[in-house]
Amino acid sequence: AAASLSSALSELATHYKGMHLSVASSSTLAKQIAAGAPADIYFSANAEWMNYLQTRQHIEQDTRVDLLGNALVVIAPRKEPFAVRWARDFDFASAFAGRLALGDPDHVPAGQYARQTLGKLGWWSALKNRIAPAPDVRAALVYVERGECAAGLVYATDAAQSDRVVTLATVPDSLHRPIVYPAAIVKGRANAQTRNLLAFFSSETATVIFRKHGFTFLGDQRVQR
Amino acid sequence: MFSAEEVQVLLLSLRVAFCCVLLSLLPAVLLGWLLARREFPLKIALDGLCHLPLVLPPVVTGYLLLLLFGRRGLFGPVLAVFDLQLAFDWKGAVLASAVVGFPLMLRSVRLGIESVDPRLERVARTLGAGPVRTFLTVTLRLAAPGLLVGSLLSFARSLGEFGATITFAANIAGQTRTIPSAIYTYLNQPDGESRVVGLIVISVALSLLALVASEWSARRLRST
Amino acid sequence: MFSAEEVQVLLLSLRVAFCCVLLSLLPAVLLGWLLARREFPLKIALDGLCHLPLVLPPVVTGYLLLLLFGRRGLFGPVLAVFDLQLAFDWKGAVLASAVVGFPLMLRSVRLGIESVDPRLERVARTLGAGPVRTFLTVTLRLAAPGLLVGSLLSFARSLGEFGATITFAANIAGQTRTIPSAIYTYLNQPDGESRVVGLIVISVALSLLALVASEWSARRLRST
Amino acid sequence: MLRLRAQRQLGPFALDIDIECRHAVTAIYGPSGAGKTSLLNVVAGLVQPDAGEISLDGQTLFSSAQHIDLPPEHRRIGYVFQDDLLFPHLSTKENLCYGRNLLPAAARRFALDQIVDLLEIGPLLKRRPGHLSGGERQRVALGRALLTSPRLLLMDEPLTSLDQGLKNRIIPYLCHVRDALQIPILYVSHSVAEILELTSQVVVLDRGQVIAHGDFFTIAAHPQVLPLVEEHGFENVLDVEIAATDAERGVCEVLCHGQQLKIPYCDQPVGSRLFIGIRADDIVLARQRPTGLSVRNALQGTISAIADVGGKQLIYVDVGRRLAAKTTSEAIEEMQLGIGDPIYCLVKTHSIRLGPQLNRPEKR
Amino acid sequence: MLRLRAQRQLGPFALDIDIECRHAVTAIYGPSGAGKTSLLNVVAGLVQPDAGEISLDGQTLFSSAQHIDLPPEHRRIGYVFQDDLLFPHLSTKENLCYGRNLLPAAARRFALDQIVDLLEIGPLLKRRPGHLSGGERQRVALGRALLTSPRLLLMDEPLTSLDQGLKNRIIPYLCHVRDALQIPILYVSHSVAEILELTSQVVVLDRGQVIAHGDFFTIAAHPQVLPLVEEHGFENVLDVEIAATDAERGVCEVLCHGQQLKIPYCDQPVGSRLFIGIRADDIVLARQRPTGLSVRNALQGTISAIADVGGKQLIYVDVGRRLAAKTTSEAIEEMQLGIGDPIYCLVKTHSIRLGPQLNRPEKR
Ligand SMILES: Nc1ncnc2c1ncn2[C@@H]1O[C@H](COP(=O)(O)OP(=O)(O)OP(=O)(O)O)[C@@H](O)[C@H]1O
Ligand SMILES: Nc1ncnc2c1ncn2[C@@H]1O[C@H](COP(=O)(O)OP(=O)(O)OP(=O)(O)O)[C@@H](O)[C@H]1O
Ligand SMILES: [Mg+2]
Ligand SMILES: [Mg+2]
Repeated sequence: AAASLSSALSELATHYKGMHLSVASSSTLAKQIAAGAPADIYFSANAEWMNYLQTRQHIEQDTRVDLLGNALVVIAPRKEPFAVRWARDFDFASAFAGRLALGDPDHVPAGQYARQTLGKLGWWSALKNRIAPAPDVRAALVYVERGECAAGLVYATDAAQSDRVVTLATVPDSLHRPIVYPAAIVKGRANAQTRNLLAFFSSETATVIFRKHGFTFLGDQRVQR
Repeated sequence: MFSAEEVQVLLLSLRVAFCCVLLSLLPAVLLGWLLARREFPLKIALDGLCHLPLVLPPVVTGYLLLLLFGRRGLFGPVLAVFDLQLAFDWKGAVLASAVVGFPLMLRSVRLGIESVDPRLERVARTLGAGPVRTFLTVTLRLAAPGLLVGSLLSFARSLGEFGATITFAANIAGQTRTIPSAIYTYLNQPDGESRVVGLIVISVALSLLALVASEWSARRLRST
Repeated sequence: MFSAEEVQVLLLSLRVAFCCVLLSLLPAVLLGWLLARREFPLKIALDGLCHLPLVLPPVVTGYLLLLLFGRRGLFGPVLAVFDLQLAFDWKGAVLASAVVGFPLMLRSVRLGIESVDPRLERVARTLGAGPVRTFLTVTLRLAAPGLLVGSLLSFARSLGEFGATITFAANIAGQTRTIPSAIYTYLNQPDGESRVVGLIVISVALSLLALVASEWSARRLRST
Repeated sequence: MLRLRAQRQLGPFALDIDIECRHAVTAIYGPSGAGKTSLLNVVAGLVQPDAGEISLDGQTLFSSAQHIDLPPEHRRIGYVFQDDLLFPHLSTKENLCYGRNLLPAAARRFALDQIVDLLEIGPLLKRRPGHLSGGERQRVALGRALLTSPRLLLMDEPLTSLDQGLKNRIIPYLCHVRDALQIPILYVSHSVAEILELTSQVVVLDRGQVIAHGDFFTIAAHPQVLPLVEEHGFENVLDVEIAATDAERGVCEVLCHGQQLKIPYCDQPVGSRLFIGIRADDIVLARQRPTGLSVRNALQGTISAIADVGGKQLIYVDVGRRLAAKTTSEAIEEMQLGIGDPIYCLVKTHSIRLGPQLNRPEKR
Repeated sequence: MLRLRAQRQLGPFALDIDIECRHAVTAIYGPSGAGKTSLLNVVAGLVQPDAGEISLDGQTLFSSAQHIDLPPEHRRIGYVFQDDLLFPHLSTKENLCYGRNLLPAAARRFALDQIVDLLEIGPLLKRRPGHLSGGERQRVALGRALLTSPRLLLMDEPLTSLDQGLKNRIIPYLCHVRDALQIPILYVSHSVAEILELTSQVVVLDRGQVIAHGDFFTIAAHPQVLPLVEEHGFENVLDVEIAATDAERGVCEVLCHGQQLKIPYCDQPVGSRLFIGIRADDIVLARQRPTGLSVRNALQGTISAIADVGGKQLIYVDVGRRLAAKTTSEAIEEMQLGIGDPIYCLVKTHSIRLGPQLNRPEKR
């Protein structure tokens, strides 16, 4: 499973015997699966890498499910909050000094959502040269925690983990593509056991835990492509 | 003091690091001697190949290992014959960290061998020792400080290796989760920071221990 | 042949790697000498400290650098006095890869210094050379193969360093995006693989070049 | 027997040797940089000749024609290097035993204790070379080579840093090695005294070439050998036969070209033949057989030549063999010496040096 | 003047020295492992004494009491090491110039060319030590130390691997260094011949202690010095005054306790005093002043003692100073020699060795 899911999933593991977690970035996991990793279920932090495996026929297509959702929030160091309004006329760039921490928009999904948001609001061009593109959301969070950056755009789940940042505002869903965490059974691994495990992720127990960690539960709406 | 999980991670890391040193020592000694004392065509190519894992980001090394030694990799069928599974196994973690640490080991060993006065090797020959015995009792023994440094570097690098390991051997709790992988995992957990600190303390302590051991051996080696 | 972006990445990487070697050489020489030739309390602690970046996963090193040299870091105020911004700057990339490569540099330099016959230093003293001159003209000169290897390792490590750099200096295209950061970026893009290959080829070529240069200098140094 | 024909270029220096050593000990002599060490290196197999052939007791060690090059460890040649080159990581004892331990017990011809005692290195056995003095290191290196029980010993100035006392104890042992153990030796030395205690067979090298080879006293006339001879003051050498020995008085009576001589005592049976050396300085010339003098020996002869050698007057007297006596020009004037004059050569017994034996089985 | 009082423990070995060297050259003599090199190391500042005091020409170099320890580079002491210890990374020329280049031009007392010529190392200037022979390396090391123009030279067996020819050329140069440049020398050597060409002042070490110190001929009776004296055959030493010189004939006439002697030529003014050495072997005893003999010198005296030394007969003759003459017991019987008998000691001019001068300003 993707690293950002690790805490929720390790908690789940205590409720489900025989579940082994392998934690890495979504891209690493996807490539491992492509190389024949003996994994049963791939739980990605974004749709792109799931698509990557899907087009290469490495997953059981019909088992793909967008299990979780997440939200993007604006954060600032705890003692330096500022106000944010989601409007084109708001001068976000002048609202804070220094850099804006976000996941590297070139490859980190959170960063891509952030860029979309900023673009839609027309803030991007003013901030383009002031971003601090972090290798992952965690790092972006740390930049803000440490005060290296006066503001950041990260997942709500990550922001909730830190008491050294304040969440200033949640980005409306309409400003970016939906944030989803798809899961699927790896090709050739579909059997009662794995289906059972995948089903468990939608169980009551799981939902509670996922929610506790800040995710939104998207239920079992299958995504067809 | 530590949770069972942390102890497991620690023991695995130790095992991986030890095996990593053991695995690289012999090839490093052979290649080190070859590069230090022999001239042959394509020497620079071999030399370059040995330095590759240093230049490539470890993640790339991991992918390359996956391409070579994965189940669907180039040598996958060969490994299958021996029923040897490397990828996603702790043995894979050994291989990954050995490969990544190999240039360090090799360079130190080579530096050690190069600093041995070749005249002493000739003396051993006139005393009746063949080339192999001479190599073992004179060259290697006098290059021992280099071997020691090489082993230490390789050991420490293995303790800290993450990119290639997580890519090639994955990060499966209890199976391939070494200290750095665990640190990575915990960094992604809200309550992980204290555990990260614990792990860092462990690995620093381990490497200090290794360092003390190596300094002690070096002192014994050098005592004249 | 290469895109403008790739050329930019390449030049930046080269600059970072060169500066990294330059930055670490002097401290490595001083510390190497201290560790090789002097006894002092807490020596082992200093030694251990120097090995830390090897043991710690580079990402952790990156975080630690942020703690120390970030704007709000321990030395942040000091850096501010000199108007020096390291985090999110190419200078930070230099610092990060220098720190990560430092143990390699230090160990090689130390190995080189340890292999110098101290009697030759005494000879220089009787010939009227003070300790500093002796160190420069005899010890360092005879340890030069070690320095060379250290520089090569540090250079190569810098070309391949990624975890600490990307954490400390981030991955700002045109400013702190070095070859490994670029590779990482492309690796994390589902369609990036072909661009990765090009970058790998570049860095392999670079390191081969560095290797050839170092072997050539080593040969000149050793020529007797 | 060592047969050596070898050419080898070392930078600007060309070694070009062609010798045969039939004798138990052959001394290699020559100025610094003449190629002595290079020669030994070639014999030991450490330096490969560009061309040539080396054989020892009939076994080919090297042959460029036949593409033979026996590696050093199979040549069974012991080598005492000019620099001691002890193993710095081994104790004295381990250094001594390095080669010895590689031998089957039956092939060991020296006892460790014996060598340790001879070289007086007992207290050093546990120390590493870094803690030894120069002479101590040299002795350990000597012992290390001996203990390999080689079939040929190469010794490159093995006694230079030793005091006279040690030399006096070690050289007889080398004679023992040579005679009793029948191990032939190639011996590089600048000290003629040392050389002559071991052998009279000398190879003189200069600029990589053999310029003289043979008995020290017969090649003495060679301009490069002369300075040595002069150094040692051995301008005259005679072969004599022992006629009677008197251990108590410490003298031997010998016959020298029909005339009687008394020489210092040597423990050889009557009838054995040996060389004796007399310095030109030590000969006193007399018109008549003298009386009331403490001189024991008076060889009768005739003056065959008078030469002025660098300000010194050399009088050559034929006493069955040519003897050179040194004197001042004043004495020549005063005594009115002329060619053809009958003359007595007075030599004190203790001025006569014993040289190597003639009847020793030197050929192998 | 060098004042040296030092104790130092080296493993099991204890160095404990207390000497004063007032002479231009002081030779350090002693068996292997006696502590000669350690002594030089202490003087050079390479080994710190555990306790003691060292001063040179009044300047304190080391004092444990005053906590002074001048670093080697400030002592201005040149050191020729026992192992050559050339810098392997420098060419011969660079090795030679290493110390010299650190001197201000005015302080340089040797010309590079001059040293290169003397040591015959011209063709080696561009080569690195790895490509030199043992003797070549030794010469370069010697040159390197000389070129630092030190105010004291320490030489640890500096000529061991050199041939006699080279030694004969280098030693006079060292005498020149000693006399003309007034650079004092501490000279370690096992060769008495070498020592005596430079000085008669000897410090004899054994097991780290000074067992004798002073004039070679006066300490000759010491049981540890005797073997040296014997080796050199210098049982007798006389101080004489030059009365006349004859370069053409190669002789000098000297006065020795009122009697005339002819000795080999030496280039000293009339009236200067020097030591001469005569070996007991070289003295012929005669009842009457002989005629018809080539012997130039007859010292008149009376027999003061007859001693049997290890089978050899020593006759002591008082000629104003006691001379020892060696002879056989047969000769004593035949000549009926007895104590108190008047006797002539015959010595050939060329058997007399010239020793050090007496009136040379040796004190500094
Ligand atoms: N570092 C050391 N540790 C222990 N013993 C030592 C050390 N250095 C020297 N010695 C001992 O001290 C003694 C004196 O050594 P030194 O080198 O002064 O002798 P030396 O008179 O120069 O002898 P040589 O003529 O053989 O060169 C030797 O017995 C040697 O073994
Ligand atoms: N590797 C080399 N390259 C160039 N010249 C060399 C090399 N080795 C030796 N020589 C030269 O060859 C000559 C002979 O050297 P060698 O060591 O045989 O002399 P040697 O007779 O042993 O002299 P010594 O009495 O000084 O030890 C010397 O002039 C030396 O400079
Ligand atoms: Mg030689
Ligand atoms: Mg010594």
